[in-house]
Amino acid sequence: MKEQKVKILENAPIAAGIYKMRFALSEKTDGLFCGKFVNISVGDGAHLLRRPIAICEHGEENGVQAVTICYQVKGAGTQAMSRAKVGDELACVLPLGNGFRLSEEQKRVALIGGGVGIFPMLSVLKEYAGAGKDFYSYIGFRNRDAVCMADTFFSLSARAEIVTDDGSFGQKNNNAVAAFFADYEKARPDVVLACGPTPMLRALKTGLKERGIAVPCYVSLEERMGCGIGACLVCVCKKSGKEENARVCKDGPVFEIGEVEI
Amino acid sequence: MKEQKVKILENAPIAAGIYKMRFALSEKTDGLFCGKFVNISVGDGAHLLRRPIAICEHGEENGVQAVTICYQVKGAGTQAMSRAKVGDELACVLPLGNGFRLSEEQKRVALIGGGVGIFPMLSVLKEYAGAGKDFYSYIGFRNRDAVCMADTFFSLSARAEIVTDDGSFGQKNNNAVAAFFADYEKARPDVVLACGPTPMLRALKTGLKERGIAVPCYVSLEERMGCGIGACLVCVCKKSGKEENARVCKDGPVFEIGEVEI
Amino acid sequence: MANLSVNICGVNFKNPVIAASGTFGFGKEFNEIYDIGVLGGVSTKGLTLEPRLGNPTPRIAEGYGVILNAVGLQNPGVDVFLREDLDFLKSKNIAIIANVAGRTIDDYAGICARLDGKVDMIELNISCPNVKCGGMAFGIKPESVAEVTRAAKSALKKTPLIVKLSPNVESIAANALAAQKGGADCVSLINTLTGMVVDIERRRPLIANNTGGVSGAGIKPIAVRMVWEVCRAVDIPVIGMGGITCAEDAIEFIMAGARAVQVGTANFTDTLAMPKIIDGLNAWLDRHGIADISEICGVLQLNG
Amino acid sequence: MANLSVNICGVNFKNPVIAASGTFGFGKEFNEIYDIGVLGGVSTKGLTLEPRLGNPTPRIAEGYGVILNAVGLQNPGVDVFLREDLDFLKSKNIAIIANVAGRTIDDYAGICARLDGKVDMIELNISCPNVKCGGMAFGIKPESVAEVTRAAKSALKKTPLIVKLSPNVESIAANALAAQKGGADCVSLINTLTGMVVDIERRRPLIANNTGGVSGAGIKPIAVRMVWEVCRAVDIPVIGMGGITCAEDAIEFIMAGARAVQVGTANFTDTLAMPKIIDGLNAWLDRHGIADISEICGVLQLNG
Ligand SMILES: Cc1cc2nc3c(=O)[nH]c(=O)nc-3n(C[C@H](O)[C@H](O)[C@H](O)COP(=O)(O)OP(=O)(O)OC[C@H]3O[C@@H](n4cnc5c(N)ncnc54)[C@H](O)[C@@H]3O)c2cc1C
Ligand SMILES: Cc1cc2nc3c(=O)[nH]c(=O)nc-3n(C[C@H](O)[C@H](O)[C@H](O)COP(=O)(O)OP(=O)(O)OC[C@H]3O[C@@H](n4cnc5c(N)ncnc54)[C@H](O)[C@@H]3O)c2cc1C
Ligand SMILES: Cc1cc2nc3c(=O)[nH]c(=O)nc-3n(C[C@H](O)[C@H](O)[C@H](O)COP(=O)(O)O)c2cc1C
Ligand SMILES: Cc1cc2nc3c(=O)[nH]c(=O)nc-3n(C[C@H](O)[C@H](O)[C@H](O)COP(=O)(O)O)c2cc1C
Ligand code: FES
Ligand code: FES
Repeated sequence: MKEQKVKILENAPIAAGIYKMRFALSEKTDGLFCGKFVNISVGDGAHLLRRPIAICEHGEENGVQAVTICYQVKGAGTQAMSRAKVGDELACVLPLGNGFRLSEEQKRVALIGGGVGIFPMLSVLKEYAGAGKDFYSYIGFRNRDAVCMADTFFSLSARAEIVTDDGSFGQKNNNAVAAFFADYEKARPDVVLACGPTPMLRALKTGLKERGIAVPCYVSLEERMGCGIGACLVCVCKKSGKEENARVCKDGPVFEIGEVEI
Repeated sequence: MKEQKVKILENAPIAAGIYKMRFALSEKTDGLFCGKFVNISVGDGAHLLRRPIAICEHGEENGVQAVTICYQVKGAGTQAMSRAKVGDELACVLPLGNGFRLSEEQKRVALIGGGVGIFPMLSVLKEYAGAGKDFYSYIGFRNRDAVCMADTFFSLSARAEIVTDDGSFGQKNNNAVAAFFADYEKARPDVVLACGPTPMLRALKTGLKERGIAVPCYVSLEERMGCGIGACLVCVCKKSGKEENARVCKDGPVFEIGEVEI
Repeated sequence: MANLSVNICGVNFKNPVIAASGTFGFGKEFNEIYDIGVLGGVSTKGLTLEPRLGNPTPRIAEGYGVILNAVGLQNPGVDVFLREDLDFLKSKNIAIIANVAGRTIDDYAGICARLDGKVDMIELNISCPNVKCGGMAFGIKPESVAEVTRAAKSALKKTPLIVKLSPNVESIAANALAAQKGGADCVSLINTLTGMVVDIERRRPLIANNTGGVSGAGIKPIAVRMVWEVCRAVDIPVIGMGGITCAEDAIEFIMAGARAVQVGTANFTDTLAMPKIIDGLNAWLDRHGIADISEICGVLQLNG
Repeated sequence: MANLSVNICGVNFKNPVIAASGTFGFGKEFNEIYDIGVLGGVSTKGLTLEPRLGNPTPRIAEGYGVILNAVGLQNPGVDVFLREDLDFLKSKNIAIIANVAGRTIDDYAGICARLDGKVDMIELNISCPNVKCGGMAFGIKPESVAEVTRAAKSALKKTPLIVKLSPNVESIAANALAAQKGGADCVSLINTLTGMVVDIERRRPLIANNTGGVSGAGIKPIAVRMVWEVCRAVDIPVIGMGGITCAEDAIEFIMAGARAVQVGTANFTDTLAMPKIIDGLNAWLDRHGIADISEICGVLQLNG
């Protein structure tokens, strides 16, 4: 992980309230991987805390490393980020966290994403594209206006389902977890990866338990952060059945679903 | 005076550490005049106070009012201003203060400017260009690198002298006030206008007194400001011989040299 | 359009947004920028019995997201105010709060007597050095808070009394309670926190007075916490302030229990801050389907 | 290259820049970003006798130019620290300050006894609620500051004692004096100011703990003022902190009289903040032709 200035190459809306930002790194950086995140300065003087955003895509262009993030404009910080211009520099620490790792044997991979949780799922698709995996994607949005990147999910997945809370796109009145379970017998995944709002992850945990499904399942969690690198103990979650905390920024953000309280 | 967003048309260095910024007003604004100032937001979140900067030039371009200011990068606020880009918007209140007014009878006008104090002098030249005045300009800079706008002073003045503290340009080891007095008999001004560091204004006041020169003399003062519009009593100076203060932002910044303590 | 009006001690404010003392003069200058008749009220620059010249300059400095000031109560004196400035404020049909200060208990009583019945409310600035108490401000110890409040109150027959609390204390709630016991009809808070900025080139404090009062956006979390503590401690109405720059900030104070808010430093950063806050309150309430601002006063629930 | 080293109570700091407690863990994580051996010292996360889980989340919120935290002293306990973390810090050849906290006087004495002789200095965090004193922190009243200091000091045979002062008090200078009288070898300040941020949509405080400690750039003028007051009041060395983000900020504290400084929140905003401050101190001193940082310690002159 490195502290560095990154230079914005692209920063524009891709759906209602969702921006895509691509930036060039200024230093050679190892360890970029799906499921990891960056901790990015919002670039106005008033906000001292950085915003943690998942790496959505990473690659090299003409010898320059570039990272793409997609973020929802939620509060003042992401608002300031959305005003940054191409050519502006932002301070950033990256890559952070543990990321999603697939073993050789995990061939059939279910991806469940809700809201901004779809971007870490996208990062898995991009990371393992061409690695001989079969992806089954279940992706939920609030409504039709929020839908984005659907094409990518369709083109990189063996099967992809898009649902919206209000049924304005895809299956009516459905959600990504329900879509996943409905499809479970067909997909028969070797591993399940998920990211999304806490209620969604809870429904997934309960659903797996109720159905007695023992497939390995990894989820990416969100917590408000201070340092972002594991030093300040601001971003913790409880380990299941232990009197111990885990740090979302350093021990996570990806945890085995049974390992932590959600 | 109006609170408004102004849009930057130009913002680039014109000498060592000196920037020229030109911006378009968003609302029709009356009363722009030489010697008045604008109170401009520096455009980063950390600095709550605006910076008072003299109007250096004002005019209309294709029906849009534009104002030019020239500022020295001194501290954090002017540094932030120097980073603003063409197209950026800054919040601004303008026009503020009383300004330099010349009467019909005041034909021969001496202008004495030191450091950033040259810009209000420049504003007088621009305002009254073509009004049948004869200007005698005595303009001081720190050194050769700091010299700027010399051409304008030469072309709009009947006579202009540029001096530098270190003699690297113009007359060696001289200063604007000394140059003015050395030239006094030739210039015989009807009125003297001055702006610059406090020691310069003090030397002018003492010099006039010592020489028994009774010519009307107006100086523009600087004080740290809060509101910039006369409400907070932050920016005061003492009135000479009275138990009373004047507000630099509202009663000034231009005062008759005998009226206030310098 | 929600109902924004609030009533505090029988005084009607057409909305809960009041200009904070010392940042708004007596209203004339801001009225050149917008019609100050849109405001809920104005708290005047601190008035004293005699005219005061205030501190030497520089009187202001800047921190990160905050400012410091040490104007030192420059004002024309209460009589000039009554003669030259009050009528203008009255013509604006807004609640007029006279902010007052003194060096002695008698000063406070005297100035209150002079203003009684002539303004809508009186706000006692008790952060000024108390000459009898070794220069420690009246506002530090609960005992002297109660004492100066009692003296002011006994000089007032008609006008309700606000005591403005200093944050530079052990317990602002204890001082609020002391003001209530001393007879205050209302408390307002917070006044500025004491701070210093060093000019490291000159090796001196930047402000001529050495220390100054810290205000502005950066102090808001401290102010909200104090307002919440005070609202839990007293029964009289509370007016909150400290770092408010937008409607959402004002709502934090109101949810914490403040009946109205004052806005100070934000007037410097944006001379239109207050009209924008009023519009923002209206918009926020409409968006949330709330018909009356009083419905959100004190609704804050604690976690856990 | 000026001499940046300072000696505090016999402990050598290669420069006056110390990581502030709670923002730097035990140094391992920041060492992945830069070699923390460049620092003057590290103050550890607050240690308690037993492991602690701390508060529920969210533990952090943001204001304008400031942050609030309520971590609640999560830590593995002093024994785990000694066993698993101390050696790494020792290998870095920097001054190690163990920041400690307790619920009772006995806690403080016990943990000091356990650390005596094993670290370079001990820093007493006395902002924690005092169970015997109705939940009011040890750090509020001068009497309890003196008492807890005495207890800690008497448990220490070898390691010098720093008492870390809370700013949420009537007079921080009086508390510093009480610490000195209680036997403190050094004081450090300021700890965080208490604040609250309201989530107006949920109508609840944003931080699970309701209130949190305010730190970061915006509090610097308050911290500088307090450090200056304390330096005038006590004879023991003072370590200053609160909102430092750059070398110039550190110099303000040093001119006001601080022998060294700690840097907390700035580590979040820029993980390289401390090495940059050290470089900046060097550059500033060189530019001003000053050979030794001690030449500017306490040089502040008052105006007027
Ligand atoms: C590991 C990780 C990866 C993330 N990836 C993405 C992503 O790819 N795209 C995306 O849109 N969002 C992502 N988020 C959520 C994102 O961090 C928040 O939406 C964002 O910080 C909100 O900032 P704000 O200024 O808009 O909101 P504000 O509410 O103004 O933020 C105030 C403070 O709270 C923190 N905060 C607020 N919401 C969250 C949250 N949900 N999680 C963590 N901190 C929060 C902010 O970081 C900031 O410190 C991720 C969060 C985590 C922890
Ligand atoms: C009426 C008037 C007209 C001016 N016109 C010009 C001009 O045309 N060009 C130009 O370069 N400068 C001008 N100045 C000075 C200019 O305002 C300051 O140089 C500038 O505010 C410094 O800001 P900073 O952020 O760089 O410095 P900092 O020292 O970081 O500023 C900190 C605070 O002090 C105030 N301050 C610092 N120096 C001064 C000063 N000399 N006068 C008033 N406030 C100050 C700032 O406004 C700010 O509030 C003028 C000042 C006044 C009062
Ligand atoms: C320049 C200035 C002058 C002030 N003068 C007074 C005053 O005369 N009387 C008073 O009670 N408070 C005075 N205050 C304090 C404000 O009224 C208010 O309590 C404080 O600034 C906090 O609010 P804010 O953060 O919105 O500015 C002054 C504040 C400033 C910035
Ligand atoms: C996340 C966080 C945790 C902290 N934990 C402790 C602690 O355990 N013990 C302590 O004495 N101070 C603690 N502090 C206070 C800091 O050490 C420091 O006193 C304060 O943050 C002011 O400095 P700053 O503005 O540079 O952050 C903590 C501060 C933060 C931000
Ligand atoms: S944010 Fe500091 S430990 Fe996770
Ligand atoms: S700056 Fe407020 S009166 Fe001049």
